This record gives sequence, structure tokens and C-alpha cells, in this order.
Amino acid sequence: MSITNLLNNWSFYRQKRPFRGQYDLNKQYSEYKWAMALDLDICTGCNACTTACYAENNLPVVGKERYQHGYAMHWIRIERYWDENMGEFPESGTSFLPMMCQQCEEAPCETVCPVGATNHTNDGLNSQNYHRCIGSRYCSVNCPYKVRYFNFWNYPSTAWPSPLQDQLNPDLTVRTKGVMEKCTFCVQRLNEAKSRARTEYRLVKDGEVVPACVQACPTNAITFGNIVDPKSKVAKMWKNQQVDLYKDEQEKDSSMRGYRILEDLRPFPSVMYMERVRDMEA
Amino acid sequence: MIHRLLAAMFFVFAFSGMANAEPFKWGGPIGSQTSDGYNALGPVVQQPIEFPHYRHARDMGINCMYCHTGARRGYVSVIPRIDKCIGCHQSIESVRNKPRIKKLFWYWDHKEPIPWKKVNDLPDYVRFNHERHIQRFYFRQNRPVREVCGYCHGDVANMTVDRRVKALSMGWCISCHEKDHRENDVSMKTSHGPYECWQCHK
Amino acid sequence: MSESGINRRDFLKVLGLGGSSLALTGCGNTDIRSGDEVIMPNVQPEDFVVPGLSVYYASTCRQCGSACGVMGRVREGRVLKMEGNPASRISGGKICGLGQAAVQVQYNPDRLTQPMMKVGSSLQPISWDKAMALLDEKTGPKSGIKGEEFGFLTGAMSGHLNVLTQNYMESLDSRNHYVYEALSPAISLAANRRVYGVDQPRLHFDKAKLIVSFGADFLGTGASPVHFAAEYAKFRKAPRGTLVQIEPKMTMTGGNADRWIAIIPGTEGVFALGIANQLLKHSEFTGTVPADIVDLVSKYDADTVSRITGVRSELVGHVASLLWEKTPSLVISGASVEGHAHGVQNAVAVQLLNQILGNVGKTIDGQAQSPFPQLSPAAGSFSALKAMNEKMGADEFKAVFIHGANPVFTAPSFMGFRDNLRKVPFKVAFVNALDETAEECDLVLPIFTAVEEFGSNVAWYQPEGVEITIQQPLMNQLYPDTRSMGDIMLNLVKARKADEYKAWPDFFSYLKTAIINIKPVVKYTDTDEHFWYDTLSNGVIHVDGAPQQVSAKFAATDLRLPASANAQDPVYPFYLVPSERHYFRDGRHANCGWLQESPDPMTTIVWDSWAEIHPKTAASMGIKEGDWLEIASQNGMLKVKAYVFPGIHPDAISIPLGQGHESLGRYAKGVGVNPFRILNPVFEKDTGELALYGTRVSVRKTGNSEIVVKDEGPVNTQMGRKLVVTLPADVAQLSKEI
Amino acid sequence: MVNTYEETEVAVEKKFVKKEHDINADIEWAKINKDILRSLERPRAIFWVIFVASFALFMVGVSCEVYQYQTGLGVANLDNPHVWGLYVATFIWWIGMGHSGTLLSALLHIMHADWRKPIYRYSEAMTTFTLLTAAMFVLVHLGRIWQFYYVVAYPNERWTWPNFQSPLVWDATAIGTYLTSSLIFLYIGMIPDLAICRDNAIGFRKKIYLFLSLGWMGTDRQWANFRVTYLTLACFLMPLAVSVHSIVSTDFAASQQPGYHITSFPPYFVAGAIYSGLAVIITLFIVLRYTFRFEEYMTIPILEKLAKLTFAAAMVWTYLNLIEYASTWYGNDMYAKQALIYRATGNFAPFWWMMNFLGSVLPFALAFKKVRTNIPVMLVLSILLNFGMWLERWMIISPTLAHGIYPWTWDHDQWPSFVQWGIVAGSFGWFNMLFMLYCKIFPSISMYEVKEMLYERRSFKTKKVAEEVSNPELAVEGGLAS
Repeated sequence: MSITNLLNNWSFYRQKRPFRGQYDLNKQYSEYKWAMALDLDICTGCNACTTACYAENNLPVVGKERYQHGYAMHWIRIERYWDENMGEFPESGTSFLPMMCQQCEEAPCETVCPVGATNHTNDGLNSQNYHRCIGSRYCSVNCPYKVRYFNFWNYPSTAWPSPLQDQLNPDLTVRTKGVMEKCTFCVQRLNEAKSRARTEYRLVKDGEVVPACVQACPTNAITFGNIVDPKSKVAKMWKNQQVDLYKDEQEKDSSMRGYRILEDLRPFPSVMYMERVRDMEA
Repeated sequence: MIHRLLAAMFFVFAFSGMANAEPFKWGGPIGSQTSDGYNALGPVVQQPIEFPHYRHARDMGINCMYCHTGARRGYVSVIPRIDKCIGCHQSIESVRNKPRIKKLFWYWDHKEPIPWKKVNDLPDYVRFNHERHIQRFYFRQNRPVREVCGYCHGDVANMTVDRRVKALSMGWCISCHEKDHRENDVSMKTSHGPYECWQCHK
Repeated sequence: MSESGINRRDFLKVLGLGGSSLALTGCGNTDIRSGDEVIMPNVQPEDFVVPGLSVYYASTCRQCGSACGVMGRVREGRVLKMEGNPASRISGGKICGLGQAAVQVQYNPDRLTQPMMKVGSSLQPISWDKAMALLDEKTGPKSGIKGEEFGFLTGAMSGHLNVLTQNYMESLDSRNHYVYEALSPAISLAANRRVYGVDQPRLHFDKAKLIVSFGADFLGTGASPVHFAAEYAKFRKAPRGTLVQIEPKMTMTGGNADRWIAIIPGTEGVFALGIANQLLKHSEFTGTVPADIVDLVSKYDADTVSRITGVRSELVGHVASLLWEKTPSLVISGASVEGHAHGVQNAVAVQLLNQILGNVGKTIDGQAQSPFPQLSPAAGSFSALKAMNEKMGADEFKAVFIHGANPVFTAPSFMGFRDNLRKVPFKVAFVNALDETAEECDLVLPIFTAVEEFGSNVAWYQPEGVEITIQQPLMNQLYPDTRSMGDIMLNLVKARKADEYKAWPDFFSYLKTAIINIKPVVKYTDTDEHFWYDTLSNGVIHVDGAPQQVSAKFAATDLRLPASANAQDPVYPFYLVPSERHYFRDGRHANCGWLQESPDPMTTIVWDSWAEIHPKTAASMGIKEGDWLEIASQNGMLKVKAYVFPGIHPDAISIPLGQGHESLGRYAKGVGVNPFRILNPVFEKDTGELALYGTRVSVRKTGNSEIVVKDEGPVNTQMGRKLVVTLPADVAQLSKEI
Repeated sequence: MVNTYEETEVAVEKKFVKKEHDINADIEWAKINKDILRSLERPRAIFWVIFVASFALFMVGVSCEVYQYQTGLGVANLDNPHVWGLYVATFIWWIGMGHSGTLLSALLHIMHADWRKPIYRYSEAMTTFTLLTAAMFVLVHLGRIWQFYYVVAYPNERWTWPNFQSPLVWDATAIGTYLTSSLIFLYIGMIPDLAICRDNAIGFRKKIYLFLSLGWMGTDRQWANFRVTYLTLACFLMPLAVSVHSIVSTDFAASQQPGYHITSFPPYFVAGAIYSGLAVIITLFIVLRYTFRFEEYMTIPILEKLAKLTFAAAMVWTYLNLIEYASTWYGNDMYAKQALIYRATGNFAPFWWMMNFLGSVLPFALAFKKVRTNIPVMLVLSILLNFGMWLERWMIISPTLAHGIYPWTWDHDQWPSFVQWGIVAGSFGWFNMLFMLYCKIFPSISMYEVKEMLYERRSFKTKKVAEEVSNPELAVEGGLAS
């Protein structure tokens, strides 16, 4: 609780984020910036990612009653939208949208948390510290994607009847009642990989570590990696799709499919979606 | 008079933050405070075998990591597996009949783990990474092992059964992470430890 | 016990940092404490076991028949998570949600933990010794049971457990091994044999420019969904292929289609012939097609097809022109084509398009022939169950074993399976959890789950070569009173043929010997032990085999479709579409919380059954979402909530399978309804299989209504937001992408 | 031209005093003491009815909170996109009510409007207790009440600060400051009266008042210091009161949620706060007047003045409210517009329309003198107006959360459960209980200021009469004789 510490952090907070060069290997602000590219054209909506997330991140199964009341804790959910001008039948299929925490650079949730339980890490993640959280739920109010999930019930006492608790991942906490939680890009995996890499005096290699959803996805629709490293696949994809992390309005060719959701609100998300393609002549 | 009192109160509050002080916490008999201001001496813990750290680490000069093998490669430092103990002790006939060694062999013969008590027990939601600290300070910066481990664990080499001597509180962790540490033994470049919540909180 | 076997089990037993880390963190210890918790160090672990770090073991997923190679993440002696095994050609390092749920089968709170015996009308726990004694008394060599008095009902099996089972049946001199799958591919296989001359051709989705799928939900529930999904991803990359899906109810695959066409169930063959008719107008096909087919096809002009199928007439020509333009193409048929009285004919009519278009050899070719045919899977069928049921009804059995199937749940009520089963004097079930069938049995034996068991598997659908996936335990047995199915089978065989099997004390050593025998085939040069450990750590053995010959000739000369499949029925006006949910299949894993809470992709409904109904039909009947409906067939009635769903034909009602359990534990019991119950006795004419889609139903509104529990909110469009953006394929330049 | 002294007196009375005839200027000072101190002894039976009912209500709230604490916030029937509900709405409402007491007292004090004098004491007490009630809602609302001290910046062994960027931290600070200064303001204003109590009390109560009156002897020097202190505090509180509710409004205005993200929120909230505060002052006015037999001090003309002030506040609020709708309607923000349409047509539409009716249309009844002077009507009216203001807060919180930016999470099931209602009801019990206790223990009308008021009235009258008598010219021109 030193004043210097506060002031240092404060000045970092007060900067406009993301600033140019923040995630640049040459500038050395940060060695990592985790980002995703999600191809909606090959996402089949199969929910493998959701289940993998339940397995990896100790998500409670809430049951029918509570699901009905909106207490589902799926950190990643598959949304299904029909086209707005649909005729008698949805003749061009439907649209699936996997939605998880977008790890915004200028995250609306971070500024409003009274205790700083959610804040930005150096590698561009929007961290959520369960033990600091007092449950004011302001972050959820301010999240435009509504991907923050509050523990309205004491799930540890109900969601894992013995011996189901043996399945729990010891690398992360089981959240008790009264705290907010959300997708972390499987930070426990990232931390492990980063620590291993540092021990070997190198950076984390591309593809060395991926979140559970990316690892499970049967169609490889999600690409994950360190966007600071220009040779990583995800950085190449962002560049190829002409999506710039630092811009709130992209100037790109109409044939390119990259976009970020609700960019106009300027949260600068770390997840690039790639547009669904439909053969209009079919 | 009242002005002075108020001023004193103001300074106490204002500088208690700056001076990185931790509120007084009862942690042992009076006089057992550690020199850095943390009254943090833990209770004496009864172990199934009264393991003489001084014999191994001081008298024999065994490196801590000879037994605590996880410290350089994992999150936990690892209580040594029993075959590690047996590996040496089956050839040390001189102490073979000491009661503690007999107890050790009893566990070995029954293939049962020894129920050691946890001494340096952090809250369940904290992930302390031994590997990074050992790699950074022991291997990279080349500091003596007893100093590196001792910063958190105290002078275990002069203890019999281990006893907690530091507060192990979050502020105490940060007090060290805040300092600039030399990056290795030759370079004068320094860096501090990470501050991010997710480094330690899981 | 073999030496390495002991080691293996022992090191799984090591506690690591057990004990303390079992507690639910986060609400547990929140202080710095000393001396309150206990650390158990390992006694003698393997070198690679570092407490606090995970170890991954290769194994096989047994959640469905695809036999994906998986890796289990093991920490401190507990398996935590399933991942795909990159060495496996089937899974390609990926895994579906059903596979993930294997750990929930393992740690299921309602798992059966000790043998049970029927006393009076309830099951009472007994010891294994007593159970085995009873088993021996009733079916052992001294019992004098004859081969024809004994029946063994299993689900589809492959690998060495299947071999043992066959050997056991042989030792009993019994031919009553019934392989039953409620959702069996039997009709599909029959159709394939007629069109291609093989059971299952290999499909190259990735090579096709156009896939026309008649009701095949290959992404969700096909023969190998994870593999097909990977192929599909390649198919969607540049040059992007087009998917046309023709089916009565939109499946997950249909949701991904570029063009989705609703069709009256059972008329897909007519539609295919209509397409063929259009195609044959191109002069290129003159003379390539047998005259009788040309004759047959010529009857199906666009208007006739439209009248029968309920599809707009221009779509017939449209799909035909797509097929004409985009080559190579791939036409496949699925469950909703095959599940009719004329199912084989229907499927043959669809597959005929592949022959006309010359896709055989391009997007369809033969699977590799396995050098170990005895390991190949025994395909399940409904007719097996029917045969068994008849024998049971005629009191021919003295004892039956049931393993890997739940016929009391999946058999339609008209069969009276439950009553017939009750007539058998001695019924034994080998299960993980008490299901409906086990509840009826006299002896219920708890066996290892797939993650505790050794084994080998050969998948039904092989992408390339033949992949033998090895199953190894990911953790030591959770409950002391459960046993390995392999060990039980081996002991049963030994009881009859002790001499032949005396070399193997347990199934592990049997399997090890058997696997090492494969060594010469894969040209492995190191020692046997090395081969064994390499195999275990790889999880798969790849064997090459000569590809089967797929016939590119027209075999279907006696193709005959019913004059009008679209018959009106005044009492039961709706077609029942019992749809297969991608994580439920026949419902055997409905007791996994994750699967119950994984929303159905199309409706996002969880924890329930529902009836999909088209908005037009719903409006005409005054039905709104959540209204309780009574769906009645000649064989029964289901009460189920309505979900108004645009992706269904207006004359069809779809209820998903897999729910409606009366047993199977807290997560499955009493959830939803079971459409198997109300199926009509309609059978496929050529194969005798049950026609799943052949049931007609009536719909009645009860007047009550209740909220449908789903993830979807009150709106189902994007309300003007730019959430999912759609780009026309001719604008997109996928080839420029990375 | 017969200007006898008596005639002149009557004429002055008619011309100047009648106009200001809000209190009978002839009440004996001893009677004031007696009347008001009587409220500390023997109120009407209704007092006990209210007190017991309030306590019962409070216990309902406490049991709901205990249940919620044990089980989790799920029992309140909040859900994931809809994470805030009645707690936050009622919190703002209580905070808002707290505004008028101190603000009114301080403002009118600075502006020398002496009709405030019989009513300011209980208004300030009301402020203090509404703030306490509001602060309670902050705690009730938290997921982990037991960690609420994380919001406070203090040296701790974790070395952590709260997040100074968060409006909730501003909130905590602002409310803390306002509560402290309101309490001091209330207490300081009470000192001379506490001395009176001390002089009249016996037994242990004498000791309490002795301690509380801080040795007040009524010397000139004490009075001089008292006046300066009181005025300074009043000047300090004026801007503070305005800032507090502006800060509370930033909880919403600083967020991205459509329907919250509105620039005009600070004045809008302040106007609403004053509005609902005035309404509650009227309610309490009527209740106290009856309960403690204060008819002679809390007179109808004062009530009328309050009513006029309420009417003005209502119009300001209505204006700002319409501005909010208009700027959303004509704005370019699709999300906010959809949320507005949803408020007017969706699940919450009946309440939204009721809010607009009660808040903007109903106050027009105050334009009629018959209404303003009719006590039962004013009681009902003031409660209705306050209900309207409560609905306003609820209509800000709930419908927008149920219809935010992201359509997939639009909500369909968000009716507050009995726990929420119970705790909201309990807060009324808590407030009433504290307020009634206060009125029973401390003089709820400022005795010394009423005396001042009467003294001024009398001296004014005397002065006027003297002027008139000595200036017959004026008397003729002014037509005093008629």
C-alpha cells in the first residue's frame, strides 16, 4: 500500500489504452498479448467448447430451475440467431456465435469495480480476482457483452455431489457465493506456460498453450496466441484480416471477414470474429 | 495538546501506508518478532517424525533441493518421497537404530506415506511458484541456497522441525516484489516482481 | 499378476499431494496457517510424476462408437479432463462435449458402487463373492445351461473385449449374441451395400465442392462427428464448398447449410429422383445410366416431385443445377432418410446421385480393409433386439446377460420388452449406473468405467488406414467394489476353457499379449516391452490395409419407391421426427450434468424435452412456446412443451431422443420424455429394422403452459446489432486468408 | 383619521402579519418549552402503534437478510444480466430523500426564510436516518457483505487500495462525508435545545442530556460562536448535498448500459431527490403534527409553503425527465432508444407509465389551495408522490438491465422475490423505528428557534405599529384605517 506503488499504477491506468506500441516486441512494454481469432464460418455450434470450459474451469452445473432463472454459469455460450428477414423457413441456415469474455483492452468492467478486483494484466487480459471481489456486480452492469456471471448461490455446496468434486481442477478456485466470474482465457494454463518459458529463457511458443475451448474445438474454428509475436498464427490472421487492435473503426477490404463485436462502444476487444459466409446462389 | 494529538494521528495514518507497515498481528510470544517488523513466528508443529533439518542442511551441508526436488521445476517444492530418504538411509548403518529412523523404515516397509503437517501453508487460493523464485535467484543470480530459500522459510538449517517465521501475507509478498532485483549475477540491470493479481491468485 | 501391471496400477494409486488438495478451494482455507493440513508425500512414484504438475495419458473415448483417441489429464491420481489425442487420426487432437463428459461418468454421484441382487422386488447389495457364486451357479459349467438357453445382449463392441465375448459365446456353444444399438446404422449399411457393394464407404467431405446432405447430421451425430467436423472445416476453407441440406427438421448440420430445404419425411428419395431427372437431361449423361433407371427417373418431373415432397418445384432444378455446376460433389443420406418402411430404397435413391454424377472414386472410396477382422466392430441392429425379444417372449432363455445397452429404455412400448425380460429366470446386467434395464435384472454387477479400464477399440468409420485405439486406465478404480468387464469376461471364459486361457491371469495381460502380437504387422523393430509402452503412450496403432473396392456401377436396378409417401392421415396428421441430440444419442449418458446443461444447438433448450413445431402450424393451432402438448401415436402419448421453431416442416413434429429416463440417477431421472415409447411398429422392409421416422402422431393442446428453459432470450434475432455478420460467398476471398 | 393605537395594531396585523400568519406569534415561551418537551414524554397512542409496526417490519427485513446472507443473492431473484434490482433502486431513493432535509434546512437558513424553523429539526433527523438506511442497502446489495471494508482506503496487510476510478468508491466517500456532516449539523443545531432538556430532565436522562449539551449555558459568547459555526456548516452542506446525489447519479451516468448512460443524470437525480425529500417531509410533518400534538407549531400555512416548494421541484424534475426522453428519442443511440421503447411497452410498462403519472401529472393537484390545506389529502398525496419517485428509481434500474445492449441476454424473468420486497419493507421499518425513537428522545421541533421566530414576529409587529403610529401620513396613504 505504498504511495509510489499507487501512483505508478495510477499513471498506467490513466493512460489511454491500448496505446500504440503497447504490444510491440521492440518497445518492450509487454511480451505477451493474448488474442483470439474465431471463424464463424466453420464454427458448427456444437458446444464442445462450452463443455470443455465446464471441465477446465470448475463451472457448476446449476440445474433446470436455476437455468430458467438465468443463473447458468457458462463462461462461453453459443448463441443462435435467425436471420431478420427470414421467410417461411430459415433457408440459409442459422448463425452460431460463441460468446465469451472479449478481454477488452479498454474494458468497461475494469473502471467501475470499487475494489479493483478486475483489472488489466500486462499481457492484455482482463483479470478477475475472486478473493478481492465483494460482489457489487457493477462490472456485469457495465459489460456490453454480458459475459460476466455472478455466483448467486453457494454452488460449492450443491453443484458437486460427492465424488464429482474429485474432477475439479486444482489450478483454479471453486467460486463461492457472492463473487463474479468470467472467462479467463484459461489463465492457469497461460501462467504455467509462461513460467515454463521463463525458466527456459524464451517466450511462449505459438501453439504451446491454448485455452480449453480452443483445444477442444473439432473444427479448429478458434485460433489463439500471442499477438505481440508477429510470427504467431493469430497475429498473422489479424493482420491478414486487416483488423487493428488499436482502432475502434476498422478500414478493411469488403472481402475480408475480420471484425470485432460492438466495436463502436470502444472496448477494444481481444477477440476477432470472422464473418459467416453463405453461398447466396445455393 | 489536542493539535499535537491530531497531528500525530494524521502522520501515523498517512505514513503507515508509505512505510509499508503491517498492523501488529499476534503470532507468538512477546519478543519473538522478526527483525523486519513482522511478528510472524508460527506455532510449533508436531510432526510424525521429528525431522532434524540442522543435521542434514547444516551439518551435512546438503542442498535443500536435493530433497525438495519440486522447487526448481514446479509450483510446489515437494515433500520428499520416502524412497528418497531410504535411498540414503539404507546405507547409513550408524543411525539405523535411532528411533526416528526406525519410524521411517516402518513407513517404508508398510508402503505408507508419512502424514507430514503443513508448516508454510498458504491459503488455498494462492499459487506460490517455487520454480520461478529458485530459477531466478538461485540459478540465475547465483545466490547461496540457504539465503534464497531462507528469505521466506527462515534459517531452516538451524532448526530441527521447520517452523514458520515470516508473515507470508500478501503485503509481505508485495514488499519484496516491489524491490528492484538484479537480473543476474553479472548484469546490473534490475527488475521487480510481477504485481498482477493472477500471478498468485488462482 | 504380471509385473508391469502391478507397477501401472500402483503408480496410479500414489497419492501425490492428495488429501489436502481435495477440498473445494475458495471456500476453504483462507488464512495463513501452520500445522492444520497434512501433506502425503509419494512413497515410490514414477520419475515423471511431479506433484502439482499434470500428466497426460493416452486412451480411447468410449462415449460413442467413433473411438476417438483421447488424452486424460491426471493430477495426483485423479483424472480431471479429457483432451483429444493428436496422434489419433479420428480425433485429430480434438474432442466433442460428449467425450468431455467421460469424467462425469467416472465421478458420477449415482454410480453403482457394489453388486446388487434382486431380493423380492428390490435390489439389495451383496458381495462380489456371492455375486460370482450366483453367476457360476446359474450360468457356469455346472449349471448345465445350454447354448440356446443363454442370450447375451450387448451394444456395439469392438477390439479384444469383443473377441473375448465371441469366444465366451463359442465356449457356451451359443449363437445368441445380440448386438443392439437403438440408433443403429443397419439400414444405412444395407443401402451402402446395394449402391457401393461395401458396408461403409469412406467419405471425403474435404474434397467435395458441394455436399448435398439428405438428413445426414454428420457434424452432430454421424458415424464419426469429430472427424467429420475436421473434414468439414477443410471443406469450408478456400475454395469454399457449398452445403445443401434437405431434411424435415433442421439439425445442427442443417443450421450450417448454405441452403436448407424442408421436406416431408420419407419423400427424400423422390426428391433425389427428381434431381436425377433434371440431371439426366444433360447430354453428358446419355448412355452412362442404365435404361431402367432412366425410365424410373423420368416419371419424376419437377411438379410431381413438388407435389409429393412439399418442396417448391423450382428447388428441384436448382439443386440439380448446383450439382451440375459444382464437381466433385458428395451426396449423403442420413437417419431421416433411412428411418422409414422404404428406408433402404429411399437411401438408395439418394445415393444413386453419386453414381450418376460419378462421385465414386472422387469423394467416395473404400475404407482400408482391416488385417484383423476379428477386432472390427460388430454393428448393432434393431433386428437383434427383436429376435431376442421374441425368444424371451417364448420363454426360451434361462439366463441373459446385458452389457452396453439399455433396451428397456430404448425399446418401443409395442414390443413389450420389459415384460418379456421379466420372464427370463436369471438376468444379469453389467453397468456403471443403475439404468432402466438394470433395475429389471436379478444381478447387477458394477464394472469399471471407460477411464478405469484397459481395452482396445476399432472404430466403425476409419478415416485412413485402420486405427486401433488403445484404452488404458487414466486412474485407479474409484470404488473398490467395481470390477473390470474384461476380467469378468476372461474369468467366464476361463471357467469353461481354463487351459486355453491359463497364460493370462487378467484381461490386462491378455490384452498386452494380443497387442504385442500386432507388432510384426506395423513393422516395429524394438522389443516387445518397448512396443507395448510406445503403444500405450501413443494410444493408437495405425495399420495399413488394402482399400475395399467400391463399386462404381449401378446396382440398384430394382429401385421402387412408394407411389405416394405423402399419405394423408386424418387421425394422426403429423409426422413424428424423433431427432437425435448430438450429446445424447440414445440417452445412455443422460446422467451427466454437463450434457444436460449443454444447450441443444438449434433450440438452446436444456434439461428437458420439447416438441418442435413450425410457426405456421403453431399459429393455426393457437400454440405458443411453452404450451403443454399431448403428442399421441397409436402406441402411446407424450406430454411435452412446445417450442415454436422455424426449421421444421409444417407437417412434422420433432421430439428429441435420449431423455425421459425413469432411472439412471439424479441428473437423468424424470427429465423430459422418451419418444421411443410411442413409436409405431413400422419396420424397414428390406432389413426388418425399426423405422424410427415412420410414426404418425396427433397434436393436442392441453391449455396449460410453462416456461421453456433455454439459453435463448425472448428475441432470437440480432435486433440490428452487428453480432454475426454474413458475407456472400462471391464477395469473400477465402483464398487470400491465412 | 382616528388612529388609535389599537386600531393601528389591528391594521398592521392585517397587512403584514396576517400575510405571514403561519404561526401564532403570541404563544408563551414557557408554553413552547412545555409543548415540545411533552413530546419526549407522552405522545398519542399512535406513536406506539407506529413504533411497534415499524419494529415488526424491521424484523421481517432482518430475517430476509439473514436468509439471503446464508443462501446467496439468488433468493432475491436477481439473475445474471439483471444483477441489480430493488436494492439499488431503493438505495438511491433513500439517499435522495436524505437530500431535502439538510438541503432545505441549510438553504432556508442561509436565505433567512424563518418558516423553516418549526420543521427543520425533524427534517435533518430524517436526513440522517435515510442516509443510514441507504448505507444499509449498499451492504445488503453486496454479494459478500463480510468483505465490504475492501472499499475503504485504509492501511492494510494486503497492501491494496480501492479502485479510485470506480463511481462506487466515490459513492462510499460521498455518502460517508454527507452522513458525517449531516449528523454534525443536526447535533450542533440541537445543542441549545439539549440544554433545555437537561434543565428539565431528572434521573439518568439528565446525565445523558448533560453530556450531550456540552455545557451550554446560553452565554453571549456561546451564542456568537454557535451562530458562526451553524452558518458555516450550512454553507458547507449546501454544495455537498448537491454533489452527493450527483455522484450517486454517476453510478449510472458513468456506465455504458443504455438507459444509464445519460449526461443529464446529475441534475435529474438532484431534482428527483429534492422532490421526493420534500414529499417525505410533508408526510412526516403530518404524522408528527398529529402524534405529538404539534398543531400550534406545524401549521397549515407552513404545510402550504412546503406543498408549493414540492410543486416547483416536481416541475423541475418533470422538465429534466422529458429532456432525458427527448434526448434519447432524437439521439443516435439505437441501444438507448430500444431500451426506452421497451420501458414504455415491455414488461415494466405499467410501472413506467404509473411513474410518469405520479411524478409529473399528480403534482398539479398541488396547484389548488384546497388540496394544499387539506391534511388527509396531503398525506395521501405526499405518499403517492414518493411512491412515484421510488418507481422512477426502479424504472431506471430494472428495465434497462432487462433490455441492454446485448439481445441474447434480454431477460424475461426478473420480478423481485419476497426477499427483496421484505428487505425493502424492512428498511421502512428500520427508518421509522429510528425516526420515532429520535422524536421520542430529542425535541423534534427546535425550541430556541421557534422562540426566535416568535420574537422576531413580535418585535416586527411592535416595530411596525410604532412606525405607523408615529407616521400618520403613511397611515392615511396606506389606507390602514380601512
